[in-house]
Amino acid sequence: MSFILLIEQVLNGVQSGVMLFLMAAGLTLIFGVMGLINLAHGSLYMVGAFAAAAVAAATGSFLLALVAALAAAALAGCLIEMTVIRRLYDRDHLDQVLATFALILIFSEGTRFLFGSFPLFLEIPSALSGPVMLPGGIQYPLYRLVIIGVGLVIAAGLFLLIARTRIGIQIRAGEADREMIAALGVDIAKLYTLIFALGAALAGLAGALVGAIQSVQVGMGEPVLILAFVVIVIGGIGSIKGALIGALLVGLTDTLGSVLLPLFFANFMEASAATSVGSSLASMSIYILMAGVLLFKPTGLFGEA
Amino acid sequence: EGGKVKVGMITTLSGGGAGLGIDVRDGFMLATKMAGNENLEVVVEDDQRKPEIAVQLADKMIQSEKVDVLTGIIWSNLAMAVVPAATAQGKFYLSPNAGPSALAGKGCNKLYFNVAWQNDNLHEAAGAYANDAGYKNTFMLAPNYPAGKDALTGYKRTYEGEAAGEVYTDLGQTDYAAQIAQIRASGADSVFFFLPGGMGISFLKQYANSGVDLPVVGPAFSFDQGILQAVGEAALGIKNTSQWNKDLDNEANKEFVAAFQEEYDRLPSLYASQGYDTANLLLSAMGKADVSDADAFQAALKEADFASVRGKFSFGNNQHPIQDYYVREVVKEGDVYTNKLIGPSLTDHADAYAADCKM
Amino acid sequence: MSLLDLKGITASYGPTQALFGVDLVLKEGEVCALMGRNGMGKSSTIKVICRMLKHSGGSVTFDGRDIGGLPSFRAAQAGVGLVPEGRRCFAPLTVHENLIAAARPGEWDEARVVALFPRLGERRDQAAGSLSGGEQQMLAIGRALMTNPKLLLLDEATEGLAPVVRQEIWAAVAQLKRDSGLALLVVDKSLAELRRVADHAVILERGRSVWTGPMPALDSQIADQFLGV
Amino acid sequence: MTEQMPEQMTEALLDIRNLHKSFGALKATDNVSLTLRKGEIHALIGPNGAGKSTLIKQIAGGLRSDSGTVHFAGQDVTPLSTVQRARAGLGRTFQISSLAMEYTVLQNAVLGALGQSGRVMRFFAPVMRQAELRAEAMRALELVGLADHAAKRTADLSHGQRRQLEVAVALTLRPKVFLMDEPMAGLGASGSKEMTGFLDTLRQEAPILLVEHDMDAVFALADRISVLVYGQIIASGTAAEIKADPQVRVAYLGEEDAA
Amino acid sequence: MTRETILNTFLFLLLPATALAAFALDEPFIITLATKAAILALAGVGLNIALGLGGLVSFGHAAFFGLGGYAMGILAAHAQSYTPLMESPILIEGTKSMPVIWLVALVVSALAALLIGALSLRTSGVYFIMLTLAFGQMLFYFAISWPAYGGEDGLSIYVRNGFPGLNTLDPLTFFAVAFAILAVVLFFVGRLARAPFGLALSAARQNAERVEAVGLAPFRLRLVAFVISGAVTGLAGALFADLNRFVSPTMFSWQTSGEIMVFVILGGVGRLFGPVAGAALFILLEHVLGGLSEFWHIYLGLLLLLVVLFARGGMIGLIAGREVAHD
Ligand SMILES: Nc1ncnc2c1ncn2[C@@H]1O[C@H](COP(=O)(O)OP(=O)(O)OP(=O)(O)O)[C@@H](O)[C@H]1O
Ligand SMILES: Nc1ncnc2c1ncn2[C@@H]1O[C@H](COP(=O)(O)OP(=O)(O)OP(=O)(O)O)[C@@H](O)[C@H]1O
Ligand SMILES: [Mg+2]
Ligand SMILES: [Mg+2]
Repeated sequence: MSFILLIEQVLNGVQSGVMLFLMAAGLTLIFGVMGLINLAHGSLYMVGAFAAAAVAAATGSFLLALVAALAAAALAGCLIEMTVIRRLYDRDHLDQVLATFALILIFSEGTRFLFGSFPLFLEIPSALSGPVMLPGGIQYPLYRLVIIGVGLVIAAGLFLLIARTRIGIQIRAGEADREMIAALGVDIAKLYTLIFALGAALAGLAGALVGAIQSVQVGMGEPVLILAFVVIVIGGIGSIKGALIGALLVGLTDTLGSVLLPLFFANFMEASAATSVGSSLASMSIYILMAGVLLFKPTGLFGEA
Repeated sequence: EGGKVKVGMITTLSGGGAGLGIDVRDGFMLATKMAGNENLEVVVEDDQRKPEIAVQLADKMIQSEKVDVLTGIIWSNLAMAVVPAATAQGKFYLSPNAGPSALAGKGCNKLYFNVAWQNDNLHEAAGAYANDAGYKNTFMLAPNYPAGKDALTGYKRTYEGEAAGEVYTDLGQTDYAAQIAQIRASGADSVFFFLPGGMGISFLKQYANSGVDLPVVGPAFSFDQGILQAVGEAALGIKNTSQWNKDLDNEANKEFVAAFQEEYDRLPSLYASQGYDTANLLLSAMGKADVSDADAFQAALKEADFASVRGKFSFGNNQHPIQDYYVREVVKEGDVYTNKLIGPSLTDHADAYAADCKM
Repeated sequence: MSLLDLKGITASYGPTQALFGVDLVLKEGEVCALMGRNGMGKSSTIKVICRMLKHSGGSVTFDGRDIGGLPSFRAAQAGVGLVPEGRRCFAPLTVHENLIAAARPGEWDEARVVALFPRLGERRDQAAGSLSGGEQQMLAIGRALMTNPKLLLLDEATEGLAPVVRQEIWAAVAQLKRDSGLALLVVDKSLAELRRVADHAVILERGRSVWTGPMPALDSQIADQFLGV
Repeated sequence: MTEQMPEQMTEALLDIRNLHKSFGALKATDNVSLTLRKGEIHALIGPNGAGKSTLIKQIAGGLRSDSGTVHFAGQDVTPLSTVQRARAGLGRTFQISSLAMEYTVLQNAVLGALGQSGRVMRFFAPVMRQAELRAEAMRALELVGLADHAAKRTADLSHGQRRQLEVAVALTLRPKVFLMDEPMAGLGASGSKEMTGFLDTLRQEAPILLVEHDMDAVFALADRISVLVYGQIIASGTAAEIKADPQVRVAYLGEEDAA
Repeated sequence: MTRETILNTFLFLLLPATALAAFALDEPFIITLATKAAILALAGVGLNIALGLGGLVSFGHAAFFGLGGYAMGILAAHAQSYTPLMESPILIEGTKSMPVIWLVALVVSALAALLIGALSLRTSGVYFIMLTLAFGQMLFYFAISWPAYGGEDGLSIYVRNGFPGLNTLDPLTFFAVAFAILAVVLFFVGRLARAPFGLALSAARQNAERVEAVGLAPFRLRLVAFVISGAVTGLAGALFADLNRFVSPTMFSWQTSGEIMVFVILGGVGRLFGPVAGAALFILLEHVLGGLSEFWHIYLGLLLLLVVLFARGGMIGLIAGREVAHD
C-alpha cells in the first residue's frame, strides 16, 4: 500500500472518529454528567436527520435544514426529558435502559408512521460538495473536512462548558448529589432539561451532518448509538476529552482495521480467504479494542473511579 | 375448478427494510384484488426481519391458520430458516424475493418455487454487462455475509476481466471512505458493488462526492424505486441490472404499472412486481388444480401459465425462473428519479445450480 | 416577627412515620438547639425545613411566607442554608468548585470562608471526596455559608471533628450569631457547647417536640429525662 | 494495667512498622509504627486530615502502603488482600457507615457471621434458618443494643443506629483485633456513654485500635494513646501523659479541654 | 402464603394451563407460544441470577443464549449430515440427543461465562455493561462472517432433536420438556437466593466494601454467579434453537440481550418469577399487538414505558407489593 494511500486512510479514520464524536459528545454529556443511560440518543440523531431532510426538501436550504435539525432534536429532547427522563435520574441503570429502549421503539415506529418506510433524501450543499486537493496530492472531500472542523470546535466548546463554567460545576455537583445541590438553591431540574436538550441538539446536528452523506432512514441511529457507547466507555465516561480521544481511536481502528487486516492475512493465506477472515476480524476490532482498554484501565482512558 | 386456497404471507413490515416487504405485499394484494377470486384468502404477518420470528410465524400459519401456501419472505436468511421446515410439513412455498443457492441446488424441493430470481442472477447479469461495456479491471465490493459472497461469486461467473480488488465491508456499514480510497488507488476501470438498502445509499452519495469517477455497475437492489429518491443525483446515469423495469413493453406490465399507481399513488418497485407475479402465478394454478392434490397443484404451478410483467417467464427443472435480464439506467423524469431500460444483458438465463437439483 | 415557624409538623418516610407533631419558633439572629436522642426526628425536622422531606401535616412558615409547598431549591433561595448530616460534599468536585457551585452574592465569599477555615484554602484544588472527614465538614459549612442564607441549619456539624476544630466551629457559630444576624438551628450532641451558644432549645422525643424553653431552663433533670445525660 | 499481665499476653498482636503512604506530594502517613497488645485499647487521635483513616485502611488492606509492614498475630500480612486480612481476624468498622442497606439488621449481622464461618459457597440450605449463624448474629445485636430492631430494614435506621449495627457486624466476625474508625461519631450523648461502656467490656474479646475524636470516651477507655499529626506520631503515652503534653494541646486538644 | 407466593403459583400454573387448553382446542400454535414463553423465561431466570441477585447488569447475555443455540445447531447439523465434528486427536460425532446437547450447551456457556466474567468483572457499573456488550458483539460478528456454519443465514435442523422415550415432535411433549426444565431451574434458583451464597452475593451488590470487610471476596461471588447465570441462559438457548429447529447469529445480537433484559425488568428484577411473568407478558403482547397494527411497536413502547415509570418492581412488584420478601 502506498504511503499516500495510508495517509489518506488515516485521514478517513480521523474523520469517521470526529463524526462519532459528534454523537458521543451529547451522549457522554447526558450519560456521564447526569448519570443516565440514554439508549434513545440514537433516536434523537434520527430525528435530526429526518427534520433536516424534510426541511431541505421543502426549502432547498441546507443551512435551514441544520437549524431545523438542531431545533427538532432539542425540542424532542426537552419533551422526553420533561415527560420521561426526569423520573429516571434516581433510578438504577436498569430502569433507564428499559425506559429508553421503549423510547426507541416509539421514536422509530413513530417516525416511520410520519415519513413512511422509505429512506429520505438529504444532500450536502453544492458549496461544500466535491473533493479538494490536499498537500501531498491527496484528493479529499471538502464536506468531510468541514465535519472534522465542526467536530473539533464543538469538542472545545463542550470542554470549556463543563470544566470551566459555573453551569458545568453545578451539573457535575448535581451528578454527585442531586438532592444536595437542590437544597443549596440550584434549580437542578431546569438545568438538567437544558443539558439534555443540548445533548439532544448535538445528536440532531450529528444526524443531519452525517445524514447528508449516508442514508436517512428509520433505525439509522442504533448502530451509531452502540459505537458511541463504545467510544465514551473507551474514553472514560463523562469526559469530553475522553470522548474525543476514544472517538478517534475507534475511527482509526475501524478504518485501518478494515483496510490493513485483509492485507495482513494475505501474507499467509489465499486472497479471498484473507479478505474474508480479515474483514471478519476488522468488524470485531473495535470491540477488541474496547475490551483491551478496559482490561488495563477499568474506568476508561480518562475516567475516574 | 379448484377449491379454496389459503395463503400465509410472512414479510417484513416494521423496522429496517420494511419498505421491501410492504411493496411485495402491496403487489401481491393488488393482483388478488384485480383477480377478484373469492377462493383465495390471504393472511399477512410481520416477521420484523428476525429469522426466529419468521420461523414461529410459519409454525403459526401452518398449525393455527392451516394455510396451504406460504410466501412473502424478503431475506435469504429468513427464507433459509422457514422454507425447509414449511416444505417438510407439506406446504407450498412461493418465493417473491429471496433465492438462496442452497434451495436452488441440492436443497431444491417439489413444493418450493422461486418467482423472482436465484440470488446470483442479477450479479451474473451485471458481469455480462461489464463484458459488453468493455470493463477489464473491476473493483468489487459487498458486505461480509453469505449473500455478499454469493454476489461476488455471481459477478465473477460471467465477468471475464481482471479483479482490481475484492473487498468485504461490515454488514450495515455506513461510511465507505476507506473503501473509496482503496478504489481510487487500485487502478480499476470500473466498480461493481452489491450493497442493499441503506448501505447502497450511503455508498453512492459518498462515491459521488469523492472525485472518483469510474463507471459503476450493480444489481437493481440499490437502485430500486423505493430508495432512488433518497440517493438522488448521485445515482444518475448508473447502470444496473434487473429482470424487470416499469417501462418493459408488454401488456401485463402496462396494466400493472397503471393499476399500482392508481391504487397506491406511487410508482411500483421491483419488489412490487415480484409480489404481483407471485400472486398471478398462484391464481393461474388455482384455475387448474386443487391445492389438496399436491402433485397436480405442483404441475399446475410449474407450467407458469400466467402473464408475467416481465414478458416471458418459465421455470427450470429446479423450479427457479428462466428469464431475461436487462440493463437499466437511472434517469430523472420530471422530479422523480427512476430507471430506463437500456437493453438486454442475459437472455433465457437459468441459474448455475439447476444441475445439482435431483428432482 | 419570627423567621421560622413550624406548627404541628407530621411527616413520614413511606409507611414509617418519623414526625408526629413538631412545633418550633425561631427569630432572626437567634440560635436554637434541636435536641433529642438518636432517631427521635431531629434530622427529619431539618429536612422538612429545607424541603427535602415533604410534611404531611402542619405548616412551615419562613420569613413571613408559607414555604410548605415549595421545592427545596426555592426554600434555599428564600434563605435556608443547610449543612446536612453526613456532610454530603460533592465528591468529584474540587474544594473550590464545591464552594462556588451554588454561591449567591452576599457578605460571605470564598475569601471569608477560607479565612474562617484556612485548611480549605490549602486544599483548594483537591477533590472533596479525598478530604479527611473533618475537612469535609468544614467544606460543608463553608459551602452553606457561600449561599448567604438567613437561616443556617447545622445537622451534627461537629461530628467527627478534632476538639480544636470543634472549638473553632463553635467560635465561628458564636461569631456568626454575634456579627451577622444569621439565625441558626443547631443539632449537636454536646450539651455543654449548646448551652454556651444557643438561646433556647427544642427537645424531640419520638417525633414530637416535648420540651421548649430558654436554654438556662434546661436543667439536669430535663436533660436526664429526655437526653439521657 | 498492662504491667500486671503475664508475659505472653503482653506481646503485640498487631505490630505496625514504618508505614508510609503518600498522595502526590502529601505524606498522609509518614513512618508510622504502632503496636496493639492483647486486652488493651490503643487510641489513635489527631487533627482532621492527620492520616488516621489512611492508616486504618493501610492496616485493613484497602489501601496499599508505599512501604512498611503490618504484622498480625505473628504473621506478616503486608502482602495480603483486604479479604484475606479480614479472614485472618482483622475486624473493622468504617468511619462512614457501610452496610447492606436493603437487608434487615439481622441479615447484616448474619452476613458477618457467614463471612466468619467460611461456608459461603453453599447453594441450597436457607441461610436465615441456620441456627448457629442466627445465634451469633443475635448475640452481637444484643451486645450493641439493637436486638429489638433485628427485623427492621437497615435503610430505615437512624444514623446512630447504623453506627451501632456497624459495630455489631464487626463483632460477628469474632476478630482477634478491632480496628474502629470513629465508632462514636453520630451517637448522641447518651449513645456515646453506652458505647463507651460497651467498648470497655469488648476489650476482653479482642483489643481495639480506636480512632476517635470524642475525648471523653478516649480518656475513659484508652490504655495508651498515640497522637498522629501530619502523618507522624508526635506523642504516645497514657491519658494523663497525653493530656499534659503541650504539643498535643496545641495541635489537637485545644486550650479549653473539658476533660 | 404471601401475596407474592400466591401470584407465583398462579403464574407458574398459567403456562401449563394455557398449553393444555390449547391442546384441547386443537390450537397447536398456542402450545408453541407457551413453549417459547417457558424457554425465554428460562433465559431470563438465568440473567436474573446475575442481574437481580448480583446486580451485574450484563448486556451480553445473548452470547450465552447464542452459544447454547449453536451448540445444538452444530451438533445436530453434524449428526444430520453424518460428518464428525472432529476426527483427530479424538473422534467427536454430532448428536441429535437432547440430554447430550443440553450438557454441551451448559458446559460451553459456563466456560464462556467464566472467561467473559473473569475479564468483565474487573470493571463495574456502566463499564461492565459495555464490556459484556462488547463480548456479545464479538461473537455476533464472528457468527455472521464464519462461513462453516451458515454465517448470517444460520443453520436449519430439519427435524427436532430427540429425548429418549419421548416424542419431541409433538408440541405438547416438547412443551412439557421445556416446562419441566424451567421448573427445576426455578426451584434451584429459589433455593440459591436464600442460601448463604445468595445472601453474600446480594450483599456484594448492595455494598461490596462491606462484604470484603467480613472476609468474603466479591469478585469470586460474582464470578460464580455469572457462570451459573450464563450456563442457565445457555441451556435456554439450546432449547430455543430446538423449538425453532434453527439457529442464526441474531441469537447473539445486542437486541437479544436487550430483550432478555426486558423480560426480567418487565416481570420484576430480583424476583424469582419475574422473568416468567415478563416473558409471558411480552409474548402475549407481541402476539396480540402484532396482529392489531403495523405500528404495534409504538404501543409496545408505550406499555413498557408505563411499566417502568409507574410499576416499579415490575409486574410482580405491581401486584405483590414493592418490597422483595425477606426471611
Ligand atoms: N430514609 C429513611 N427511611 C425510613 N425511615 C427513616 C429514614 N430516615 C430516618 N428514618 C426514621 O425516622 C426516625 C427519625 O430519624 P431522624 O434521622 O430524624 O433521627 P435523628 O434524631 O436525626 O437521629 P440521629 O441522632 O441518629 O441522627 C428514625 O426512627 C428513623 O428510623
Ligand atoms: N485518595 C486521596 N488522594 C489525595 N489525598 C488524600 C486521599 N485520601 C486521603 N487524602 C488526604 O490525606 C490526608 C489524611 O486523610 P485521612 O482521611 O487519613 O485523615 P484522618 O486523620 O482520618 O482525618 P479525620 O479525623 O478528619 O477523619 C488528608 O489531608 C486527606 O485530604
Ligand atoms: Mg440525625
Ligand atoms: Mg478519618
